[in-house]
Order: sequence, then C-alpha cells, then structure tokens
Amino acid sequence: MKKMCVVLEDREVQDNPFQPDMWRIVRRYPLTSDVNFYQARPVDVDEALKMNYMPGQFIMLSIPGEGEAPFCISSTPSRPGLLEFCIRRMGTLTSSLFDLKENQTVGIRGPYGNWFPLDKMEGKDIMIVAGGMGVAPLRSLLLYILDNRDKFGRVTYLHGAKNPGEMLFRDEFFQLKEREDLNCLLTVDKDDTGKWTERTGLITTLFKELGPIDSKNTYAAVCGPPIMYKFVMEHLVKLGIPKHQILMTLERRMKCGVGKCGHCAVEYLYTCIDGPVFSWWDVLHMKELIGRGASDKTIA
Amino acid sequence: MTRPSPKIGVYGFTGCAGDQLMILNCEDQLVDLFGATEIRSFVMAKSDNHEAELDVALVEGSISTEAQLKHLKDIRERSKVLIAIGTCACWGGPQAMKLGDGKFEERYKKVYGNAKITVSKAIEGQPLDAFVKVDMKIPGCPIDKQEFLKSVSKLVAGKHPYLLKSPVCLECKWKENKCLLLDGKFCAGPLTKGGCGAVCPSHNLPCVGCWGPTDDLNVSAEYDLLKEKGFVPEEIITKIRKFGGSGVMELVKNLEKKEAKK
Amino acid sequence: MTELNVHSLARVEGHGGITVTLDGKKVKSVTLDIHEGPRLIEQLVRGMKPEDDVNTVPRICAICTLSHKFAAIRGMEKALGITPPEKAHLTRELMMLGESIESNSLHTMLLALPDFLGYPSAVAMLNDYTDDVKRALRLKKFGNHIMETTSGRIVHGENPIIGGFGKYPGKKALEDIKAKSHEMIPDVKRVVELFAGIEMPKYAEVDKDKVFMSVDAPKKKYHMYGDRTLISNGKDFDVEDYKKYTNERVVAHSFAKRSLYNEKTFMVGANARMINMGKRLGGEAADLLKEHYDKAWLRNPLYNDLAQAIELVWAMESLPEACDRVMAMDDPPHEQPTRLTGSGTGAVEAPRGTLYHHYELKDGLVDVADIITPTAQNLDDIEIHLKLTAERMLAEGKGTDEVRLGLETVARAYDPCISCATHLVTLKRA
Amino acid sequence: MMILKMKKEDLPAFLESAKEWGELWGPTTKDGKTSYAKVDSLSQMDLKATRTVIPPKKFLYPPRFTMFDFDEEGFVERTGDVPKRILFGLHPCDVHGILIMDKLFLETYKDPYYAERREKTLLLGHSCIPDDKCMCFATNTDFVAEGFDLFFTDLKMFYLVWVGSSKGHDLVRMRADLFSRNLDKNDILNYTEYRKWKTAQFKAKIDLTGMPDIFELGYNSPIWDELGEKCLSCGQCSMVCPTCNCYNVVDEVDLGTAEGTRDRFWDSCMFREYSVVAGGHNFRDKRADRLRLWYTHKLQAFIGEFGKPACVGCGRCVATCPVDINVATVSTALKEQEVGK
Ligand SMILES: Cc1cc2nc3c(=O)[nH]c(=O)nc-3n(C[C@H](O)[C@H](O)[C@H](O)COP(=O)(O)OP(=O)(O)OC[C@H]3O[C@@H](n4cnc5c(N)ncnc54)[C@H](O)[C@@H]3O)c2cc1C
Ligand code: SF4
Ligand code: SF4
Ligand code: SF4
Repeated sequence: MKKMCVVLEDREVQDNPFQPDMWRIVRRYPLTSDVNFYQARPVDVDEALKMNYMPGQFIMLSIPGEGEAPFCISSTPSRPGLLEFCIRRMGTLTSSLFDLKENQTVGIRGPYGNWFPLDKMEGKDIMIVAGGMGVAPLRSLLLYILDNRDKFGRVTYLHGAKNPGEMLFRDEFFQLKEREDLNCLLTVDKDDTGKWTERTGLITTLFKELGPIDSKNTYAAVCGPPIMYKFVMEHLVKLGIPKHQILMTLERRMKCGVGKCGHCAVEYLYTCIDGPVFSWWDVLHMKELIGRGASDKTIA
Repeated sequence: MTRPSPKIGVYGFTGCAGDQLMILNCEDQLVDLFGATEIRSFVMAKSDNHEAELDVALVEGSISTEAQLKHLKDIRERSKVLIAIGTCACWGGPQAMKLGDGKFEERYKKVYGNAKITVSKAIEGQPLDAFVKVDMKIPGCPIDKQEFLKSVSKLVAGKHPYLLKSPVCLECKWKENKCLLLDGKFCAGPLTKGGCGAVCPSHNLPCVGCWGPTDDLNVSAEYDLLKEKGFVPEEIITKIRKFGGSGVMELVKNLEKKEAKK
Repeated sequence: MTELNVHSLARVEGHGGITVTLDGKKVKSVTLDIHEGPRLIEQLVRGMKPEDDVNTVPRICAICTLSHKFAAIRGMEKALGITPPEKAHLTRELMMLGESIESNSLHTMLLALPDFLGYPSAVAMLNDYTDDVKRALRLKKFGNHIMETTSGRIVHGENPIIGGFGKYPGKKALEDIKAKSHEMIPDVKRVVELFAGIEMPKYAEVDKDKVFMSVDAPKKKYHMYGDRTLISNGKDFDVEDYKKYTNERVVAHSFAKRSLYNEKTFMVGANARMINMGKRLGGEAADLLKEHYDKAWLRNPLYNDLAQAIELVWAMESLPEACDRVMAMDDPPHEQPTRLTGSGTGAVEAPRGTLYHHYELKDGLVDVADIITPTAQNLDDIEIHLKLTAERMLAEGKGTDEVRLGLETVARAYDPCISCATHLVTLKRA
Repeated sequence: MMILKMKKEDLPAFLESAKEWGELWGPTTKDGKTSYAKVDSLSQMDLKATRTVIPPKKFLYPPRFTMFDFDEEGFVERTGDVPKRILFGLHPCDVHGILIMDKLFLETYKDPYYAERREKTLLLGHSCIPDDKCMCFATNTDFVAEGFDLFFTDLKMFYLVWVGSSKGHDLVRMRADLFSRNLDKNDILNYTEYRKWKTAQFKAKIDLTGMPDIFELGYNSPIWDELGEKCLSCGQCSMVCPTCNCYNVVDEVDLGTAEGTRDRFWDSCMFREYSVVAGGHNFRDKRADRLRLWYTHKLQAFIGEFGKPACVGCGRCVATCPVDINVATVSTALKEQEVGK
C-alpha cells in the first residue's frame, strides 16, 4: 500500500501522529513463563537510525486487526538501530504478540511520553529499584547509564522478583554483577529452585545493604507493581532522598499515546504526555496518580 | 499468509432460532462466510453435518432439557472456543425471566399437567455458562448482523473479537435521540448492553433490554428513578427481568432485599 | 422392533427429529419428535402489562416474529378496546408482505429446494444454480429490508406497538421498496417456475381430500390476517372460537402440543390459504395459481412449497399499492385503551399457517395468554403423512437413506417452525 | 475585527450564495429534538432552538470514523473524504467548545482527522436566547470573540456580522452587496441594549468561582459517593458535552482477509471499562471516582491548566442527565455539602 498524501486547501496535512510504521521482529524469546523479549528493526532500513528516544519513553505497538497498546522501550538509545521490549501476556493484543514469529511485522509509532531527566541526573548518584515487570523501562535507563558510565556517580541497581524463574534478564544481570562500577543487588521473594545464590526476601530487604548514601545527591528511579511503591517509597524518603528526585513510571489505560483519547487522564495531566515518568512529589499531590488510598495517608 | 479456514459448528438450543436466522440473514456475506470457514455443522441450514472437532462453536439458545445439556457438554468438549450467541445463550433469555423464583415446576404443571413426556426431562431454561465454560458472549435478541460479522471476521483472521461494553445510551446519543427517561418512559437503555444501534429509542420507543445486562449497570439507581416517575415496583422488576435472566437475577434479589429493609 | 431415525431434522427452524418404529416389515408408528425444550412463555407473561407481552411473545419464533407481534397486538387491541388507526393497519399489512417474502423465499429456495434437486444445502447448490441461489438471497434480503423498514429491525423489531407504530416508515424508504418490488417480479416468477417444474413425489399423497384452515382476510381480499377462520369444507368460524376447532393435547414424544379438528388432522399454511382464498388473488399470481393448481393440492402436502412460491408473487405484486397507501396518510397519534379488563383473540397467517393469540386482561395486566401456533396445528397432520410415506417407500424397497430423505422432505414441506411449536400452550386455564 | 451590518431579510440570499463553498448545515427540529442537519435553505432551520442534542463537535470529530485502512503491509491513513461544510447557527457556547477542542486536537501532536475537518468546516455563529438551563454567564462564554468565521448577532431589524477569519471574509465578498460597513450610533446603542437584554435572560443560579479550591477541599467528600449511587453510568453526559473528547479505538477486519480498518469512536469516562487495564485493575472502579474525574476535569483541572473551566455552560448536561447530575447540581452540592433535589 502506498501512503496517500492529501493536500488541503491551505496546507499539506502534517505527519499523522497515529500512523504506525512497520517494524520487523528480528528476535523473540521467552524471559519467563509469561514474559517475552522482542527485538525489532524497521522494515524500511532508512528509518533505522531515525528513531530517537530516551530512557523511560514508550511506543504504541500494533498488530493490524488486533489493536494497539503502549509498551516501554527496554533498549537504550546509546545502542541505536533497534528497539527492544519485554512484554507480558495479559490480554488480547499481548497474546497475539506471543503468537508472532520472528521475521513477522508489527506497527510501531512513537516514541512518546517524557523520560528520565538525564540532564539533571548526570553527575548524581543513581539508585534504580526494579520489581517484576518494572525492569522494562528501567533496563533502558540502566543500560544508558552504563554506556555513559563516566557521566554518573555511584550507581546502585536493586532488582526483585517473585522467584528465580520470574526474574527478567536474570543472566544479563548476573553478568552485570561482575562489574566493579555497579552495585547490583538481586533478590527473590522466595527461592523455589533451591539453587538461588543471591538474596531472598522482599526488595526492601536490600536497602539494609546499601550502606551510607549521599541522599541529597541521589536520584532514584523506581518501577514495579503498585504494592511495591508504598514500601519502597517509605524507605527512599527515610533515606533522605528529596521527593522530586525519586522518579517512577506509571501505567494507565491508553488508546492514543498522544494526549487525545483521554483514557490516561489524571486530574490535569495525561500519563502519556506528562508522564509516564513522575516524581514522588507529583504522586503525593496528585491524589489519583497511584490510585485512591495509596498516597492518602502519607504526609511525609 | 494464509490461515487454515477455521472449523465452525452452529448449534441451537431452546430459543427462537433468531440468532441462527441472523446468520442466514447475512445475505451479502453468506457465500463468503461459507467460503472462509469450514462449516461442519449447521443443522438449520444444511443436511450434511458432521459432528467432529471444532475451532469455534457458535451456540444459540438456553439449556432446558437434560438431553440438551448432554449435547452442550459434548460440543464443549470438541470445541476450542465456544461462543454463546444471543441473549438466551448468554443470559437465559425470556424463558429465564423468572429464574430462581422456585416456581418452575408449578408453571410446568400448568402447561403439561401430569402428562408424561418421554423425549427428555425438562429443566428451567438457563444460559450456557451455568453448565460449561463460555469463552465469549455475543448477546442480542437477536444478535446484530454487523456485530456478529465483525466478530466472526476477526475469529477467521485469528484475532480477538471486540464488542461494545457500553450501554445502549451510547449509540442512542450518537443517533441524537432525546432521552426517553426524561419523558417518564421506562427505558432500559442504561441497564442494557449496547451494540444494537439503539434501534428502539431511535423509533421513539423505550429500550426493552433485549441485549441483556451491560457490563456495569446501576440497577438500584434506575429503580429509584423509575419509582420516582411513578412506576410500581412489580412492573419495574418485570421489565428489568424480561431479558436479563441470570445476568440480573442477583442484582434484582439484592434490590428486593434493600427494598424490604426500607 | 427396529427404529429408523432422522436424528436432527435439518433445514428447519428449531430442533426436531423423526422416529419410525418398525415391527418386522410393518411400520408401527412414525413420530415427529420435538427436542426443543419447553419455554412456558404463556405462563411467564401472566401479570405483565400488554406492552411487555407484545415485546416478549414474538421471541417465540424468529422467522414468524412479525406474525407473533401482529397477532399479539390484534389480540391485545381487541382486549383493550382499541381500534388501530388506518395508517397503522396499512403499515401492518405492509410488514406482513415483507415477512411473507422473507420467510417464503428462505423456505422454498434455501431450505426446501435442495431436497428436490438432491443437494444437502443451498450453499452446495451454488456452483450449479448460482443465479437461483443468489436470487433467493436477494429476495430474502428484500423481505428483510421491508421488515426492517416497518418494524425497526430485521428480526424482533419493536416498532409495531399496541395502538400504532413508534415511528412510521418514511416516504423515501417506501418509494425505494416500491421501485424495487417492480424489479423483483421476475425473481419471484422464477421461484414458481422452479417448483412448478418439479414433479412432486406421491408418497405422501392421501386418497381423500384433506381439511385446510386459514383466516378469512377482510373485504374478500387475499391477506395474512382476519377475524374469521375458513375451513376448506366450506364452514367458517369466528376466531374467538378458535379453541373449539383447535383443541390441543400433549403427546409423550414432544414438548409441542397438538391440534385436531373434529378428531381429525388438518393442515394450515400457504396451500391452505391458496385453497381457501386463492380465488381472491389478482394479477399474475392469479394466473399462476390457475395454471398450476390441480386436485393433487388437496391431497399432497408437498404442494405447500409451490403455494408459497405463488404467494411470493402475490406479496411482490401487492407491494406498490401497499406502499402508496401508507405514504398517502399522515402519521396518526397512538390509540389509547378504552378499557383495562377484557379479552380478545388475534388471528394472523404466519407464513406457515394460522397463528392465534388470545388474551384475557384484568385491570390492565395479562391474566390468561393462550397462543396456538401453526406448527402445533400441523404436527398431527405431518405424522399421518410421514407414516404413509414410510410405508410406501419401504414397501417399494427403498433404502434407508432414501426413506430418510423422503421423510425429511415431507416434514420440511410444512415449513415447520419447531420453536413455535414448543413455546407451549396452556392446557388448563389457571 | 471587522463588524458589518446586514438586513435580516438578506440572510437567505447570503446563505444561498455561501452554499457555493460547501454543504449547508444548520439546526433543525424534528420529533421534538434539535440537531444539526444538512439543509437546502434557511427556511428548514430552527434558529429559535436553544441547543442541539449533540454539539457541533460531531462534525469535527464524528462519533465513529475510520482512521486507517490496513493490510498486512501496513496502515494507510484515511483522510480526504470529508465534504466541505458550512455550519450555520452555532451559539457562542458552541464556538467556545470548539476553541477548547482546538487546543486539545490541534496543539501538541496535531490530530490530522480533526484538523482536516476543522479546515473544511466554516463556523457561522448566531446569537441565541438563553433558557433556564444555560450557564454560559458563569463560564464567561456567553459572548465570543474568536473561533468563528462569521458571527451573526440578531438585532431585530439587522444583523451585526462579525467577520472572524479570512475565509469568513471570502464568504462576505461573494455577496458584498448584502453587507454594509456603515455602523452608526444607533447600532452601538442597539447592541448595548441587546447585551443587557441577553444578560437579563439567564435564570439559572450558578456561581463557579473558587471551584478549584472547592474541588480540592472536597476530594474525599461523601458527596461523590452519594452522586455515585445515583449515576446510571449511561455516559450521556459525555456524549452531549461539547468539551468531552474521549475516544476508543478498535480494529475491524474484513471477512476472510487480513485487511480492515482502524476505527475511532466516542467513549466516556463514566463507563467502567474506561480505566481498566489488562489484568483487570480498574483505576476508577467506583462510580463516585468516575464522576469525580469528570467534574474535576471540567471545573478544576482545566482551570488550573488554562485559567478557565472546560465547561462552556451550554446546559446540555442539565438537559440530558436523567438523574440530574450536572455542572449546576454538582458544583452546588460540593459547595453546600449536600446533594439537592
Ligand atoms: C506507558 C506504559 C508502558 C507499558 N509498558 C509495558 C511493557 O513494557 N511491557 C508490558 O508487558 N506491558 C506494558 N504496559 C502495559 C501494556 O500496555 C498492557 O499490558 C497492554 O495494553 C495489554 O493489552 P492487551 O490487549 O493484551 O490486554 P487487554 O486487556 O485485552 O486490553 C485491551 C486494550 O486495553 C488497553 N489497555 C489494557 N491494559 C492497559 C495498560 N496497562 N496500559 C494501557 N492500556 C491498556 C489497551 O488499549 C489494550 O489494547 C505498559 C503500559 C503503559 C501505559
Ligand atoms: S432513551 Fe434510553 S437508551 Fe436512549 S439515552 Fe435515554 S435511557 Fe439511554
Ligand atoms: S459540562 Fe455541561 S454545561 Fe458544561 S459544557 Fe459540558 S454539557 Fe455543557
Ligand atoms: S452523570 Fe448522568 S448522564 Fe452522566 S453517566 Fe451518570 S447518569 Fe448518565
């Protein structure tokens, strides 16, 4: 099919922000029982290097006939030319994605949303806290930082999963543990394999191992299941990290990704254009950001 | 990429056969439908039926005899996906409007007396999901042609069908109708799943609820509103239950309990 | 004793089967078993308001939905003391033409014809009879379109209401129907040609004239409703007395009830209408009936298919005037009830025969509802002809499959509507 | 701004000539309901009707339309099939509503579907007679200074015609003979009189000052639960509100092929599915939460962001909601902490 270009009376229609471009799935393998890893390249190779994005941003991915949904980019812009995602089988589109084979195509548009404020984070200590699927956006940030290692201070990476089988990118992180310039701590809630060599316990137990922290000089980035936020935030605030330096990425239902369809609206913000990265301060004063109740009682 | 054509079976239990008829009413698409799928069984439309493994079973009607129940279980076992089509299959339909009132035997006797009927034992009409797992419901009395075709087209393409989840009022407003509730008419629109194109309100007639309950209905608010408009409780409940079957049974019971407390 | 079964009777609406019980070589009995479950609709509508009844009872059957709607409305209007406005009346006539076209074309061309031409379904005929299958679909679609225009939907339209219509069909829609009806005359004539060209098997033929019943349409017209019932023996009766003539009983092999007239079976449907009212036809329908009618119609139920085909011509030819008459009138207001307690019987010709809806209202609520469907009236008659067919075919040494097909062909010729038959009829007045 | 004068009896002739630009649409009343419909001439329009059931947003952003055609190779934008239209008879509130939609659809990430329709639609406003449901005086949208191509203010004998755009001016030029630039003292006095008269027509008592604070204070108010119990979740309020923009997107496939369309249709935050995410978590499971979102969005959040409410006071929610939940009742209930009748 050829793209139509419609000339209106006064001017040519600008690019259509809803227009997906076709990308080819070049690699696809399971990370856990219900999460797959995907690597995609544009069908039109000239496009390959045009996709500029920042860690924390997301794209809208579609399968023609099935629909479209938002997914974080898990790869880093410091390694251009391809995009990586980890996708959990949840419903209609995601299960169709699971049926896709390598070499098949999907529609991608984006990148959308804000991103981790790398300009402000540069020169600071970085603490990344990932729980479960929360790795998806945080891996992008982590890899970006590691690729630009000299621009950042101390980097700590905390990662928790339910059990060893559920830990996304497990092998990748075990390799990272070898690095001197990264403090990488991994934990599982429960070891059901008997072969787990790292910590067990909730992710908050890792905080005990952190030692002294230059809290005012630290940016924390957190992503994980809603229940995790409550406890992790308490710890981070207690450590003295300023609320506006604690960052998190949020999820909402989305149909457009560009602030039109309304679904992700929270008060005057749209999660898709004003987020998905928010600070803990945003969450505290925007009552609805992580749902009624979660932030109600927190005054700290 | 060509996909193998899905093996489909169309079955009917107790109901008016309207949903199967609506399939036959897809005059413009019927030939394509038979071409894009392998219709293994469709007793209402053809004689050469063979009962074997199915990708998709489209089942109409409620279950109201033991023999039907046995047949349904057999269909379920042979089918990858079982779709309830029509309000009878989804919620029980009109024959389930008094579901759970404990008076089925009484009504049955009034009709058949003590006559012995040997074909099968009758049971009170109930929707398919009272007995087997139902993968999807396409409600409607009868189903809407477009909604049905859209769903089947997606199934044939190996995609997931999408049905409107909103109430009739959505399409009613798209048609720019003035709300009949404002005129004190009993419109079941807010309680009823949309997808019909709001035909009745567009004919100045209240929605009778034939699509069955919507995803998220506020029965007690509608009840209060109608009482305020002068309807008596019995009539309100009759109208809510007319097509609601199993979908409103509990809701109405709760309503009645709440009323009794008042 | 052995049995020969047609487990599911295909290409009819609803679920039924045929069981032939053999005692040695002798046919002991033939039964048309109705597997469709009971619905008890008449019990369920008790206590309802009339308006709720008229949107419930059409759900008895999707194919005759408008017949049920019309019969219920007629019964209710009589009970409530309402005389419908003329425009409502004319629009109802129009909608019945639509139902006739839809149902008769579906039954003759898509369900019955494959029997005679030796195909398992109409779709299977597509390669050899492409034009005819497409013609059938076109006709059916047109019938559906008329039903949708008048009743609001193709099936179970709620637009016809007690006292009038929610919204009368617009001028443009009616003009379209009118224009289209002229174009489709050749199509309906082709249906007659096809069925006239079939030599009707004689297995089912009886040696004495059968009894046929239909309504007596008002003003000596051929139409689908009336306040009196005609019997082919020359008698007639007021529809309010329907019970005396269609007394019902329950049989063990079926959830459907049966009717007898004078202890004998009778037949309702298109051939009954042709036999009773055929002389009233005009236009090409009259010519075609004259050309194809013969004494065998009185003895062989298979002619019902041909009668339906001729009726298609009648319906198509009637459309232009029917549309004109509706168009000529302004929309009247809905007529309101003049009483809340009373009784009334509405009789309508569904495509497959006479349908009675009888209501007794008390203080505005349904006290008694009694619905007698055409298929229920035909069931006993069908069984007689099935038995005859089985006996004759077996005597001729026909194979099992052939006998099965013969039986199915006979049963199908009645255009039975099994959902109709099982909606269940009240035995005792409660 | 250019303001011209036109004799009232010249309006039909003007509209006749305007039809050369595109289809003429205007408010018509049939079976007791008013809606914008295609008309041949002024005589078919009902200029006295206060409000249409659905606001003119339906032209710029139809209830359901196709965004893309797709096949296995990809998506092809479906634009270019929109007719050129002249909408006559828009009231100030509706023009304000479109201005709000413009902000949403034309700024950051311009929506090409909206943009195309906006481009191909001329907005010809007309002054109105407020009824007891109109609240535009409280939202400061009872008069309008921008957003339209032409605006006709009915001063009994004359129309004063505001020319709001170059395209509007082009229409005027098609029948320049019908317009005059000679405005005198009387015209000013007439207009002043008209404004006074219009302002005196409002009967609704509503005051939206301080709403952001009141919403903030009332975030946990039981008022929301009470309203939530009454709400039918019918979504009518969103459909009729000129500033509700939410939509859903769904792909449809053609039978037996891999081709199909990506369609977009109006949605409402009053529906449960609206905020449900995969796995079943619903950020606004309670009706109370959904109602609060709707009203917070109109009366608090938008003011915080743009300094004015996202309510243009058209009164459609008042005229529509079967259980009397609307801008007037909700804002009053929040202020007085009591749900009125
Ligand atoms: C900014 C952002 C980033 C995300 N990143 C990832 C990721 O990296 N990996 C991953 O597995 N998942 C991610 N999700 C969640 C992912 O979008 C949902 O799992 C996905 O939409 C489910 O679609 P479905 O069709 O399979 O589910 P269904 O339940 O069938 O959903 C149907 C439709 O509802 C909407 N929807 C449902 N759930 C969500 C949701 N959580 N967010 C937005 N829309 C939703 C979509 O429009 C979807 O098409 C992200 C969500 C957001 C908002
Ligand atoms: S008329 Fe009925 S369907 Fe339409 S908006 Fe009102 S309640 Fe809903
Ligand atoms: S909130 Fe109500 S009054 Fe305000 S613009 Fe929307 S519909 Fe009109
Ligand atoms: S507020 Fe009123 S109009 Fe809106 S969804 Fe609730 S009941 Fe319907």
